[in-house]
Amino acid sequence: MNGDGTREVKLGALARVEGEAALHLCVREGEVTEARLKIYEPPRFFEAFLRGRAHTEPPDLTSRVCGICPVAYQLSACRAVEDACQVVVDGQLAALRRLLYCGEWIESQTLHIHLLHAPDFFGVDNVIELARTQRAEVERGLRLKQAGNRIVELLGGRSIHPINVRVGGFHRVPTRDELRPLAERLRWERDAAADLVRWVAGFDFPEAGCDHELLALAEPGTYAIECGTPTAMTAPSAAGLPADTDRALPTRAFDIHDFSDHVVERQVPYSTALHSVLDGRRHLTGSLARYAISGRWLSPVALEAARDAGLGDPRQGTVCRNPFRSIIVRAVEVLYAIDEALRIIEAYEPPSPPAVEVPPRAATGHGATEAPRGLLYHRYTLDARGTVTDASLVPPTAQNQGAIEEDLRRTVRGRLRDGEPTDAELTALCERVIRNHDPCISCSAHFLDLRVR
Amino acid sequence: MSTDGGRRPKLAVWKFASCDGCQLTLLDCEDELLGIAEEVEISYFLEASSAAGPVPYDLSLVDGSITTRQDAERVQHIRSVSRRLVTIGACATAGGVQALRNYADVAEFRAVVYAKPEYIATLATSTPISAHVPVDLELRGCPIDRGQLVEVITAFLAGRKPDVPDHSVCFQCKQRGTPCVIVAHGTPCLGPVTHAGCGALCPAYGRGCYGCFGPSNSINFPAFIPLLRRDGMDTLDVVRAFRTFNTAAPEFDAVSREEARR
Amino acid sequence: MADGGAPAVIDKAGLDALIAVLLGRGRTVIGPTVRDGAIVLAELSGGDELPYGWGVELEAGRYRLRGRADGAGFAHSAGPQSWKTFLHPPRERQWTAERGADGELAFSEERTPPPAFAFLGVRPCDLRAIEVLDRVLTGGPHADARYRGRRQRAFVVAVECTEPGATCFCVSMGTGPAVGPGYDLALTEVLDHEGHRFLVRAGTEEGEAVLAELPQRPADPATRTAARERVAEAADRMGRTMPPVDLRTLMRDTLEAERWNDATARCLTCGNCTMVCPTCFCTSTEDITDLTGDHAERWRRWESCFDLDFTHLAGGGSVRSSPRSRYRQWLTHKIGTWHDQFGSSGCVGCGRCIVWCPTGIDITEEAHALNAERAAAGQPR
Amino acid sequence: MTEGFLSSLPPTLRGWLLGFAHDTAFPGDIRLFEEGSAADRFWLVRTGLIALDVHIPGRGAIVVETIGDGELLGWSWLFEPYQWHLGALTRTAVQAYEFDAPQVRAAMDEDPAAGLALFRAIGDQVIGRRLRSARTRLLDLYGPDTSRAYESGPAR
Amino acid sequence: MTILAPQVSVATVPVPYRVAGCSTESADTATIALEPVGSPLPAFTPGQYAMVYAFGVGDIPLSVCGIDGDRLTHTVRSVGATSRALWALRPGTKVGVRGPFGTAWDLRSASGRDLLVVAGGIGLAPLRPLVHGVLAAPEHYGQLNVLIGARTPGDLLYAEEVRRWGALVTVDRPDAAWTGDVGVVTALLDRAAFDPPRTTAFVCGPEVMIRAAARELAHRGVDPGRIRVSLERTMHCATGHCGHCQLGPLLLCRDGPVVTWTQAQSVLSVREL
Repeated sequence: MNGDGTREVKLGALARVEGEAALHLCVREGEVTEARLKIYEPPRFFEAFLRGRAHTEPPDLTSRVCGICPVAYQLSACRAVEDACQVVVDGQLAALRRLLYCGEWIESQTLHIHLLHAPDFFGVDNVIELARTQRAEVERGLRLKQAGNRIVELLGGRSIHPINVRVGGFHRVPTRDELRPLAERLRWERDAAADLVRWVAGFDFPEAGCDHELLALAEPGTYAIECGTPTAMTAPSAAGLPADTDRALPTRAFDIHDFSDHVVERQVPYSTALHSVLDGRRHLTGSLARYAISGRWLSPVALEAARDAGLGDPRQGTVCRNPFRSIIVRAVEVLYAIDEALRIIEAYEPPSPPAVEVPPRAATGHGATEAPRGLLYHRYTLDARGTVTDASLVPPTAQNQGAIEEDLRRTVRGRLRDGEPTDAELTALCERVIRNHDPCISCSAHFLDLRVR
Repeated sequence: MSTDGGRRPKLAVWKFASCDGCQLTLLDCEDELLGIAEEVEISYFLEASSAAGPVPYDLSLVDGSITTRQDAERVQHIRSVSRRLVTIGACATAGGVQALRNYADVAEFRAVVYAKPEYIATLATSTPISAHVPVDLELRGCPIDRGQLVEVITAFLAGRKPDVPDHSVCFQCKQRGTPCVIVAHGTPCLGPVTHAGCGALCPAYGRGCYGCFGPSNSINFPAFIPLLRRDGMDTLDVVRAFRTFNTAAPEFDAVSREEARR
Repeated sequence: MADGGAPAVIDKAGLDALIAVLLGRGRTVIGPTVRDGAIVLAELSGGDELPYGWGVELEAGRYRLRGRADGAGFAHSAGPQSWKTFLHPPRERQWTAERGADGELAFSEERTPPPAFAFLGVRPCDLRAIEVLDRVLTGGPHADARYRGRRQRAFVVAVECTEPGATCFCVSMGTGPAVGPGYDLALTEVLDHEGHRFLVRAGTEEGEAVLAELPQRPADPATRTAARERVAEAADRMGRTMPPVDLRTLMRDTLEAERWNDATARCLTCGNCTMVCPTCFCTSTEDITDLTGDHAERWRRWESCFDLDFTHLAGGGSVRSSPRSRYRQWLTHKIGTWHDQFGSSGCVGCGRCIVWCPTGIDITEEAHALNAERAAAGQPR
Repeated sequence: MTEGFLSSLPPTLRGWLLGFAHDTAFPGDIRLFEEGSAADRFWLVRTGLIALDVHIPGRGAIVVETIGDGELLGWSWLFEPYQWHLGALTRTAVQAYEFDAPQVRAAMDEDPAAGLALFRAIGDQVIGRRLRSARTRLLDLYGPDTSRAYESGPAR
Repeated sequence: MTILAPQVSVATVPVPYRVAGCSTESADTATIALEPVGSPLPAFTPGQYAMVYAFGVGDIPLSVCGIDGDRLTHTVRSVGATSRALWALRPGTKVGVRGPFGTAWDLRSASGRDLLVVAGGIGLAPLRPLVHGVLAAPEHYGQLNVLIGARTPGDLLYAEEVRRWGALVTVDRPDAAWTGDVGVVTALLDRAAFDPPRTTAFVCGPEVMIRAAARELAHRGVDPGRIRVSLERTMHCATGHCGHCQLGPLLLCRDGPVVTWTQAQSVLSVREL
């Protein structure tokens, strides 16, 4: 407590998030005057050095933005380059991409659930401690995570920075025989994932809501992952509803080519990450947004699990706005991704050739996919020989920063109303609030929309 | 590795500028993770734990390159509290993909990415850990190989020299039984000049190696570069091929500069 | 070698039956098949997996599959692997050790039973290569028990060479194209107006027994003649030769030759030549432990004399630190000091090292150049 | 050439010796002889630098001394079994007088006075001087213990 | 083709031995005595070596420096991970041993002849059992001369024993207490009493020292075929199958480590062979 009655909570380095960030919170007379998620991850200048590279290179290069969700980067890059070159990758090649992405979802979401988020619900520091009391659940989680990695490894060669993705498709596609053992394993893991949903549904969740617009891709008939149209759901306050309402609200969609007209990034002095806003308003991407926008397209087994877990039925217009419960939505997405992977494998016919030609073209292309932690947008401008002359990457965490800071303010304010917390309590609470959104700091630290000058 | 009084050795994992992938590799050791935690005390690993144990650490794994003045100071501290320091991955070992800044004016880079570049404090270069402190072992790869990471940890526990060969990808490619993509398909492949460790993945998927493990210990560029040209790469392609994740490795740096002068 | 009785003729269906019979006898059948743009050796489950209608175009540093109008199944030269892959695998566990709570050590030799292979399509040069490996790995004071186990159980179906590649020189090395001893069954593929068929001879009792189970007819004179002629023609179509001198002496005389510098300028020291060579046998050991440190294993894996660390001395550096010394070691060993160590040449003239060298270094060209340099320098030193 | 071995010889002896010489030149990085090989030639270096080395497996060639302008390269040719004790590698381009050792030895036998004079000159100017300097260097090398760098034992 | 077929492949799979004793020789060198836990390995002959395995670390070739029934002694200098682990062993620890491997000094062929033993540094270790053999039956041999070079007085192995042998010892670098010879080991040859044509020499030490000593001995008239030297290259398998220890025509794990100077001379004269 400072002399002027201002109380500061500074957390030097956030644990159990991917990347380097700190928290800075100022409280004065029961009011939160400042809540900053301070990202000090050193900048890596991807957009600058993408200039001058060949149009075939962004998938491999941008993969290195993030070791947690490399597939998201590779596939957003592919989509953007293919968009510029007016090439459509569809059929079994598109299905394989979705399968690969399912692998990353399973891996990344189970990583977050078990290794990063769940310890918060048990009041322990890490998964090793968690395993002392929840050994079977942790082992199940690691096995699920491994199953996700196996998908990425089979299709991509390795789980981190896969080598098999290329603009136009793949370098090599698997045979049906190669996929068969994977399917056998996934059938087991589907049951494990259903158990996972039940496990996390039993956690103790604080009451909370979030008054942000929710932004996710939408693709009619399916739970959008590797493609779709950006779609935003109105924030509750705009509809005169409380932040924790579970009602679906009106949505609006916009063309991916107009993405940078809607989502605008700005720089803040305390962070190497750029903040972005949607049509001038705070927004949130990720599991809660996807579940709100695409939930009704979940497979029956995932829908049933969601309902049993208390998330309600998205087909009836129920959404989840409690960020603490995002762990349940993630678990449902794991189950869905396994189910979806099985569906794709069962319908698989090896495409030939493994990639379509993508001749370069002087144009600007846009691409977005649903990274595990939210919408990831890429834009490239190519010259006639395919050289990249301009690049822009908008990762989910950059978009979510404003929402995270607002959640911090809201939660801390609420907590202060219930009495004076200790610094340790407050710190732990803030960390939980941040981890609710699985921020990926590495992703967020190197971007800017060039038009902001 | 003997430790005082038979206690469990203490492991620390540190991060500098990187994508997190190499430290994530430790969490990707699903089969071994809980076992590792039983044999070593994971004393410092921010990505996985909010608890930090007391110094010194028996083994420090360092992910990422040095790009800021604060990080240059931090790595000195890490060295001073670590009995063994092993760098993990191309960033920590060769500056990583962000070392592409070494070829450009960073002020310009900063201006391209950030609207208010004055907020961003960064060094003009991205440098490997070994440019700042002595390093006991450098584990290659973008990302590192899970098997090699487990080998380093188990070898450390047994007091054994880790089996991390420095030869080229070709050795592993042949052991894997993949027909050479250069010979059989005329596909440009950096395998003959690239450090093994990945298990020769790319050729097994029908693509040429793109050098993510950096240079091997025995390279003959004058004989090798003409193969790339024969198989369709022009000067710019050759420069780009060596300017990726290990661009600041001295051998790759030199050959890319030489090619760029052509 | 049993004289094998009378030769017989089988057709493609007979070959299918051969695979079925071998599988029926519990054998793992390995033979040529098309994969990854090359004719590789892989486990076969039926005759339809054989590379019928596929040939290869070979040059130094270049290998291309090409279709063959005649539908031949064995008219391709040596591929990217050899039978060494199966007899002397790239990685193998030798033993495991456990340390008990009392500190006692228990070592257990690797005792998993070796697979019973049937090798289908062993070319004469490769049959000689297997013989060379036999001498190296079982002929000295210490036999490699694992190798011997696999070798003794292997059933060998040789196929005489009727289509040498541009990189072949088995005639120079005295290893082909006609098959020598050591096979259970030997086939000669014949394609002419009388159809696609194989002349078959048995070399062992098991070979005879297997042959007896196949649909066949006695060998007719025309087929015998055609088979003989095709092999004889093959001998005349060798793409390359070795210099007609004592190669062992040549290597001894030219250890300091200038030519080594020339070859080394082109050598990537990638080790590909050693890995594809059917007789290169070098290995390294790996000692691995588990996380508890109480379980240890000894593995060995293929290694190559081109690896800088191959001659790493404890507490020092590598004996053969220069690429020149490593290339010289490989070649002088292969065709020179192999005689001193194992009583024969280590080279069988299959040409794999020429084809699969990315820069196309040609063992025969190097030997000719060394010979020329020695001749130019006058008498052997 | 004004300095060095030749200038230490009386003019007549100098002329006598140079009568057996022929000019030769080598580029840099050329091995002139190997340890253990026959010492059948020797040189008077006019310009350039030659390294005398010993080959140690695993450590490569260790240079023990260098021979430069005006110096005599090689004396093993004077004594049986006429074998080099060290190897010699040119470090720079070298110009030298080259001598055929058996021819010079025969001439020394035929003209004992000249032979003795040459022998004395080599004994004093070359062998003696190098022995003295080698002993001085030993003092440097084996002087007070220089602390060994900490062997941290990196795996590779 | 004759093939040895032991029940257990003692050439490939280690046999457990117990460290029965260990003594410090110098700062980085120790001598360990090993006794079989169960069945012993076949008998070793002086000059031969064993592959000694430190659990979980690896194995290295170590010449026997003492043979007493089934008990083997080895002197090990700590230069790498495995030698460091063996050097640091304490009594009671178990190790694995394979062997015996390689050629022996073949003392019998020197019967009735003068013997010259020339050792440099740790090269004395494999020669020690040879000297023991001679001292046990002096009547079979002529004059025995043992010449030893050590880096410093503190590096001299088996100092007590060496004094009893009456060996000539020289050091490169004396300390204040050293009153003996200073210089290289070949300088001691002048003071050794041996008749070159009647002499068999046994030489072991750093390769440079072997080359110098053998060349000098040959020059003095010792038959190169009667100069036996022990050579060193990387050995992994010890069974002639891994290829690492090749030295020209020699497969040193099998054809060595002890070879005659006739064999060694030409291969040692080629750099990086």
